[in-house]
Amino acid sequence: MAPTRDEQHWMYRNMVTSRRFEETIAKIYFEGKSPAFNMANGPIPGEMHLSDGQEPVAVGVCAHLTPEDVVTATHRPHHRAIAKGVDLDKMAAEIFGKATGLSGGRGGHMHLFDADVNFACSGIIAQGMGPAVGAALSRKMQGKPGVAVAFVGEGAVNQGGWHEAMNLAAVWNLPFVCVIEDNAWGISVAKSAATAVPTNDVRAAAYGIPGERVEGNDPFAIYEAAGRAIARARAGEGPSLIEVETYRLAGHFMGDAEGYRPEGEKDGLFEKDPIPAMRARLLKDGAASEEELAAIETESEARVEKAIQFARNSVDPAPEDALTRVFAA
Amino acid sequence: MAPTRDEQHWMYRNMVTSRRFEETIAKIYFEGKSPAFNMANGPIPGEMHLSDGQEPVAVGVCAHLTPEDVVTATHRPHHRAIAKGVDLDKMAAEIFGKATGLSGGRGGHMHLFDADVNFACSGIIAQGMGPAVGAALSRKMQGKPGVAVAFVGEGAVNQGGWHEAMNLAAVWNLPFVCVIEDNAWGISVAKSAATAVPTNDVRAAAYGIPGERVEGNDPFAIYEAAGRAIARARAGEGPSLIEVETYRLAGHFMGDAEGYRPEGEKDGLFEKDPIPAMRARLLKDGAASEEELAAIETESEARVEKAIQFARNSVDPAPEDALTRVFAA
Amino acid sequence: MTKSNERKLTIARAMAEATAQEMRIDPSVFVMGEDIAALGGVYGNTRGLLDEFGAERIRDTPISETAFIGAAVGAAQDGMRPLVELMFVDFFGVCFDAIYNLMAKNIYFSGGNLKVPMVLMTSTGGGYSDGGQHWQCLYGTFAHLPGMKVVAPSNAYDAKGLMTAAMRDDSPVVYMYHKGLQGMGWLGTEAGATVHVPEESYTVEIGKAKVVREGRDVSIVSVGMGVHNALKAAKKLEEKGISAEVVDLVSLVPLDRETIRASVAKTGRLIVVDEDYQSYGLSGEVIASVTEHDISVLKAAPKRVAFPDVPIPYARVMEQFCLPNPDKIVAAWDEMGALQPA
Amino acid sequence: MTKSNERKLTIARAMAEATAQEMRIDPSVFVMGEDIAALGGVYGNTRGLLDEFGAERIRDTPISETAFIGAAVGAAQDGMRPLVELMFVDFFGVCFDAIYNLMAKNIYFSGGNLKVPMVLMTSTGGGYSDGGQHWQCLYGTFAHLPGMKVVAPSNAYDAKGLMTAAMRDDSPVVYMYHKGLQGMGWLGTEAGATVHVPEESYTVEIGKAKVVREGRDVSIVSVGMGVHNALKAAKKLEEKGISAEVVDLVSLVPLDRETIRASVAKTGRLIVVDEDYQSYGLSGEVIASVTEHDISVLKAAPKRVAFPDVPIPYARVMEQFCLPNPDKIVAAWDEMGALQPA
Ligand SMILES: Cc1ncc(C[n+]2csc(CCOP(=O)(O)OP(=O)(O)O)c2C)c(N)n1
Ligand SMILES: Cc1ncc(C[n+]2csc(CCOP(=O)(O)OP(=O)(O)O)c2C)c(N)n1
Ligand SMILES: [Mg+2]
Ligand SMILES: [Mg+2]
Repeated sequence: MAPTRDEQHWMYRNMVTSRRFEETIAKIYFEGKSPAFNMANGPIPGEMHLSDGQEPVAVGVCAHLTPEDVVTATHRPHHRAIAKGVDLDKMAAEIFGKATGLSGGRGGHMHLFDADVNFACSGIIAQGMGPAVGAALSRKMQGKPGVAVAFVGEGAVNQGGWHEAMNLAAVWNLPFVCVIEDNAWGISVAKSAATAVPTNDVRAAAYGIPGERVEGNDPFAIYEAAGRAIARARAGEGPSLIEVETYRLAGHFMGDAEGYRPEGEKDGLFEKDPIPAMRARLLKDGAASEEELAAIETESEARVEKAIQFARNSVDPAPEDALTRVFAA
Repeated sequence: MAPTRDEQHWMYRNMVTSRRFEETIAKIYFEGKSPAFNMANGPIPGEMHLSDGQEPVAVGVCAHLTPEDVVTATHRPHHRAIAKGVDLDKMAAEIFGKATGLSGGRGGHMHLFDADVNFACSGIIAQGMGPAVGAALSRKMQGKPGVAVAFVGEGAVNQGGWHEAMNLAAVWNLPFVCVIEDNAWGISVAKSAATAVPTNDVRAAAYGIPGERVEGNDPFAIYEAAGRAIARARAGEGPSLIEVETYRLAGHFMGDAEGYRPEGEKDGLFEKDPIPAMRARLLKDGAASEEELAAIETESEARVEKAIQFARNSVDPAPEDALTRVFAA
Repeated sequence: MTKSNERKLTIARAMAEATAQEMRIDPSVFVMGEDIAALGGVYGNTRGLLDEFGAERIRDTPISETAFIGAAVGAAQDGMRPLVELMFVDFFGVCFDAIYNLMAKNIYFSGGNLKVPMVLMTSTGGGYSDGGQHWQCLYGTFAHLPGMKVVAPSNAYDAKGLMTAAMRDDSPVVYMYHKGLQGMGWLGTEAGATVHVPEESYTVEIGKAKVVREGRDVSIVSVGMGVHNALKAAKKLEEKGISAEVVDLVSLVPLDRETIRASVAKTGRLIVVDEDYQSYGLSGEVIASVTEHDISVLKAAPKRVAFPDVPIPYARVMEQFCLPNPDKIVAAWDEMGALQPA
Repeated sequence: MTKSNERKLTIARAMAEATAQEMRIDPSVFVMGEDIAALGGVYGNTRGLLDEFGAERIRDTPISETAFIGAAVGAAQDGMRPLVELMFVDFFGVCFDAIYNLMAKNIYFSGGNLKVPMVLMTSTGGGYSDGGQHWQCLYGTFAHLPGMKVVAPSNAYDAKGLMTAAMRDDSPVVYMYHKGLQGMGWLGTEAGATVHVPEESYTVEIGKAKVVREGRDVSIVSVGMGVHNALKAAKKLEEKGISAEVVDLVSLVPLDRETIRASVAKTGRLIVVDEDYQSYGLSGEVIASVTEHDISVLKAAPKRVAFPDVPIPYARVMEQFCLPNPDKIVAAWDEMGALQPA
């Protein structure tokens, strides 16, 4: 089932928003960090993991989700958060460590939590899996609608927690989908050096559930595979697993020189940038006019601009508020 | 490849030794524990997990191993220890908590370590996997002969550590075999309630390695499957996985009333006791005479008797020796 | 002091009763863990629940602690109130990320926008020769890390009230029960733990210590099984004419430093009894909490009677050598006398 | 005091140098962990090793800490001497069983018949806004549990010598290096950690603390980054005419209580500085170690300057509010004065 025209526009819009957001973040990230690059400095301190190139996965999956559905993400959360509908102003403010941020600056870039749209993260590899499975269990027990999707990297699939959660979701037949973003690298370690099988869709057999592999970082193909898996979950038919080939256009984190990449690999990737590709395709298919695309782009940029301004203009948290919100109010 | 006549005798001898050993342990375990059953009392305190019924797995696998090969076992270690050639006197003394035990009483029944035959345990589910894989790595790196076998229960296969170790062994192509003893139960939880697939051999596909399932708790079939896997490992062709259907004739631990078992299940099991079955088969096949079998039985009993006497006659450790051997000498 | 209308319960039954009462009034409560359904929990604390509430709400799990504790976090964030069991605290090593990095921190990471109303119950302690991977206490390990409340009842009354309080708390609570206090005969059991328990539901405040015996000469501070050792030691000391006060911490987090300090301010002497490993744990924290506050109240150097810094040995004679007991507490008093400043 | 022939190294380079020197003389040494080969370790401590020793001995692993740390235990028991990296100490929650139940206990469980000569190196600490799952210290967590030696260098000289000593030890050693001391500019770095390091191989004794600054009025005891904060505070106190002694613990297990006690016996006052969470950890243990030994030496109640018992906040202002720093140490001194017994 192909995405509708509206869905295609939605997907393009969210891809562009995510990219513009990260481009802006990337620029600001270097403020205060020169001449000497020191992560601790500037308006956006700490590690920064960008998702440039991986946007198709987020939008292809989240096109099927509503706010009541649950998503968990990883250390690389922006594209997923944006596609899931996390408040962009508060998200930007969180990344700036401001009082108006999603958690008032307590969480930061790797810990984006938005209860309004059921979005959560963990910076520990594969540790978004358990909570997503638990949310799926909760919906099933409460008889409430909603599926849970855990996004993980291909490197996470070798982590014990991944396996346990897949088995649990399967044995309890929960409305859960695991989406593996295979960007071929776990920091500097190539998938082939870490994973005993070439593609992780075959690992679905270990849980008696459907597994699919989507090649080519293609938003439409992702949309279709995700649609099948999510429909299955909604129908009470249990979990599935999807592995998507995608590309990490940025380094693992900002500051990563990527000396470990084989010569030339990176250049090839930029040619496959999914955003221009989707743009061209929408035009070619007649799914959007140049004007419509330009409007989407302008609107996305404006949204990003607004969020960044909101973040910049927000105040710092009171230092001593560090001691609050450890326990529920 | 079927076991030779000698191997068949060896297998029967070790099955009988294990069974007699455990029968004796079981009897002594209740000494000092009546009228009120209190685990802490008697010459053998603590939890006690017997392997009655599972002996075929240990002997079918260990028939292919030499002392230089490495075995790791679990909370249910006796049959594997005996088949691997762990010193029975010291093992009995360890279970009695005596100074002459394998570790001078520090380890106990769930922590049998015999460096002479490369045997180790962990009482934590699936945590024998990593050390076995590491031993396999060590042999490969040192260019020394030897394979490593990790025995686990079917319940352990749902533990994250199991998955990680399988992947690591496969991606590094190590001389490792995982043997899953499927006794259908993890304490009171049936395999079907815990494991998303009916048989775990299919999980080999997740690591791109061979997986086999052996039905019927048949020592000969186990011998053959293990022979293939171990030969493969010795030849440098990498790891494999074998799941063996077996039966837990005892409770999970001594004192377990097994109220969770479906009515009548247990009776059926006793009819399938593998020791009388193997005895009958050896006679039928002409692989052993009644006299030979009787001799094996007498000899096994004597060996057990001697070990138990050794244990009983040994002295307690000095209490303050609890504080020693924390670090290497 | 036994009254005829007293209803004595074991801790195991008190825990199960509190759970059942909450489950009756709150459909969002459910229980999950290994062997908690048909078996009723290895330590009896979920006995009877499967029959009353069925397999949907009393869920046996695979041996997958990372997954099911992580799942409890996700369910708790989604409106449920899971009571989840880690069968032995010793197994925390296979699943601690789900506990200390998810369960304990997600409220904070969400800036308080999420609640994580879950209880992690886990068995601790021993002294029944279960060896080095099966009867640690690990109080210090759990109490050291922020974001979890930690309770450890010494008797059935507190066990029931703490369980109810924990289940009603919107923050994660680690509920550490002691195997030797459960009232399971096969583990040996401390008779003093089986006490009168009211039938109706009630709570015991989390974060409040109790003076369970008043005294003048020394404060013996402990938790769980240690409280019973302390009470026995106090009797022995009484025979020598020494009046010992016993403080049951009840909760490790929040730690009720006021009650500890008030007791020591009165007695001038402190002995901490801890079945957990001695260094970097509970015993050091209690001593530091007193001494950093005011050293002038102390008439002697404080003492600890704790498990030495070695893995738990299996052999009974070694194991008992390591465990705290009343005699060691009395001996600590004796040494303390000698160390009194002139 | 800089001599012209001094060869200053960062801790990262000192660690790599020690490792390379051991690998040259001992073929059983190998390194494994995530991103330790081509990348040279996220914190630079394995840089250059892949080129010299190749991918067999410098092994990148899958993201499978339980498996590869467990594998290191198995290899160590089988004649190898693995140096294994847990990239951030914060990740211990996914693999702690392999660490504390296998690595730390197998010597004991084997009654000393096995050696487990392995080093687990892991990055700790921060202050660079990496949030609540990426820069904990967890000193107390590791030091509380028996069977592992635990070291934490504050400078490159000790870093090299401790690494060599750890690699030669037949028992497991946890080697906790601090990100802020690594000499990686992108983390900001403490200049005082980059010191003269002899080219030749040498060892620094595990279990021996160092008095890194002599003083008369107060003992400031710390480890890792805290030592630099203590030294800076000592300078500030000097300006006020107060003479502070600084003790660098160097090792947390074994803990050199003698040196701590001797220092406090001399100065009569104790401030413990700890970047780890305050309660149930290092700060309490140091205070208890002093006070249980002899309270008469103390002229004032001991003080701690530690990370409060909250998850680590991301926002810089909150983060810095929580971190120990020289000013807080000076403030502790000031408060201490007021608390002096009459
Ligand atoms: C348990 C754990 N181990 C290691 C890390 C450090 N780490 C952060 S990201 C990363 C690589 C993850 O690779 P992948 O899952 O493919 O995700 P990607 O970064 O490619 O999005 C690693 C090893 C971690 N956060 N958690
Ligand atoms: C990590 C962990 N979780 C739980 C346990 C408690 N436990 C001990 S044995 C057991 C059942 C194991 O089942 P299986 O792996 O099938 O082995 P079996 O007992 O049948 O031999 C459980 C849950 C444990 N020892 N370790
Ligand atoms: Mg990746
Ligand atoms: Mg089983």
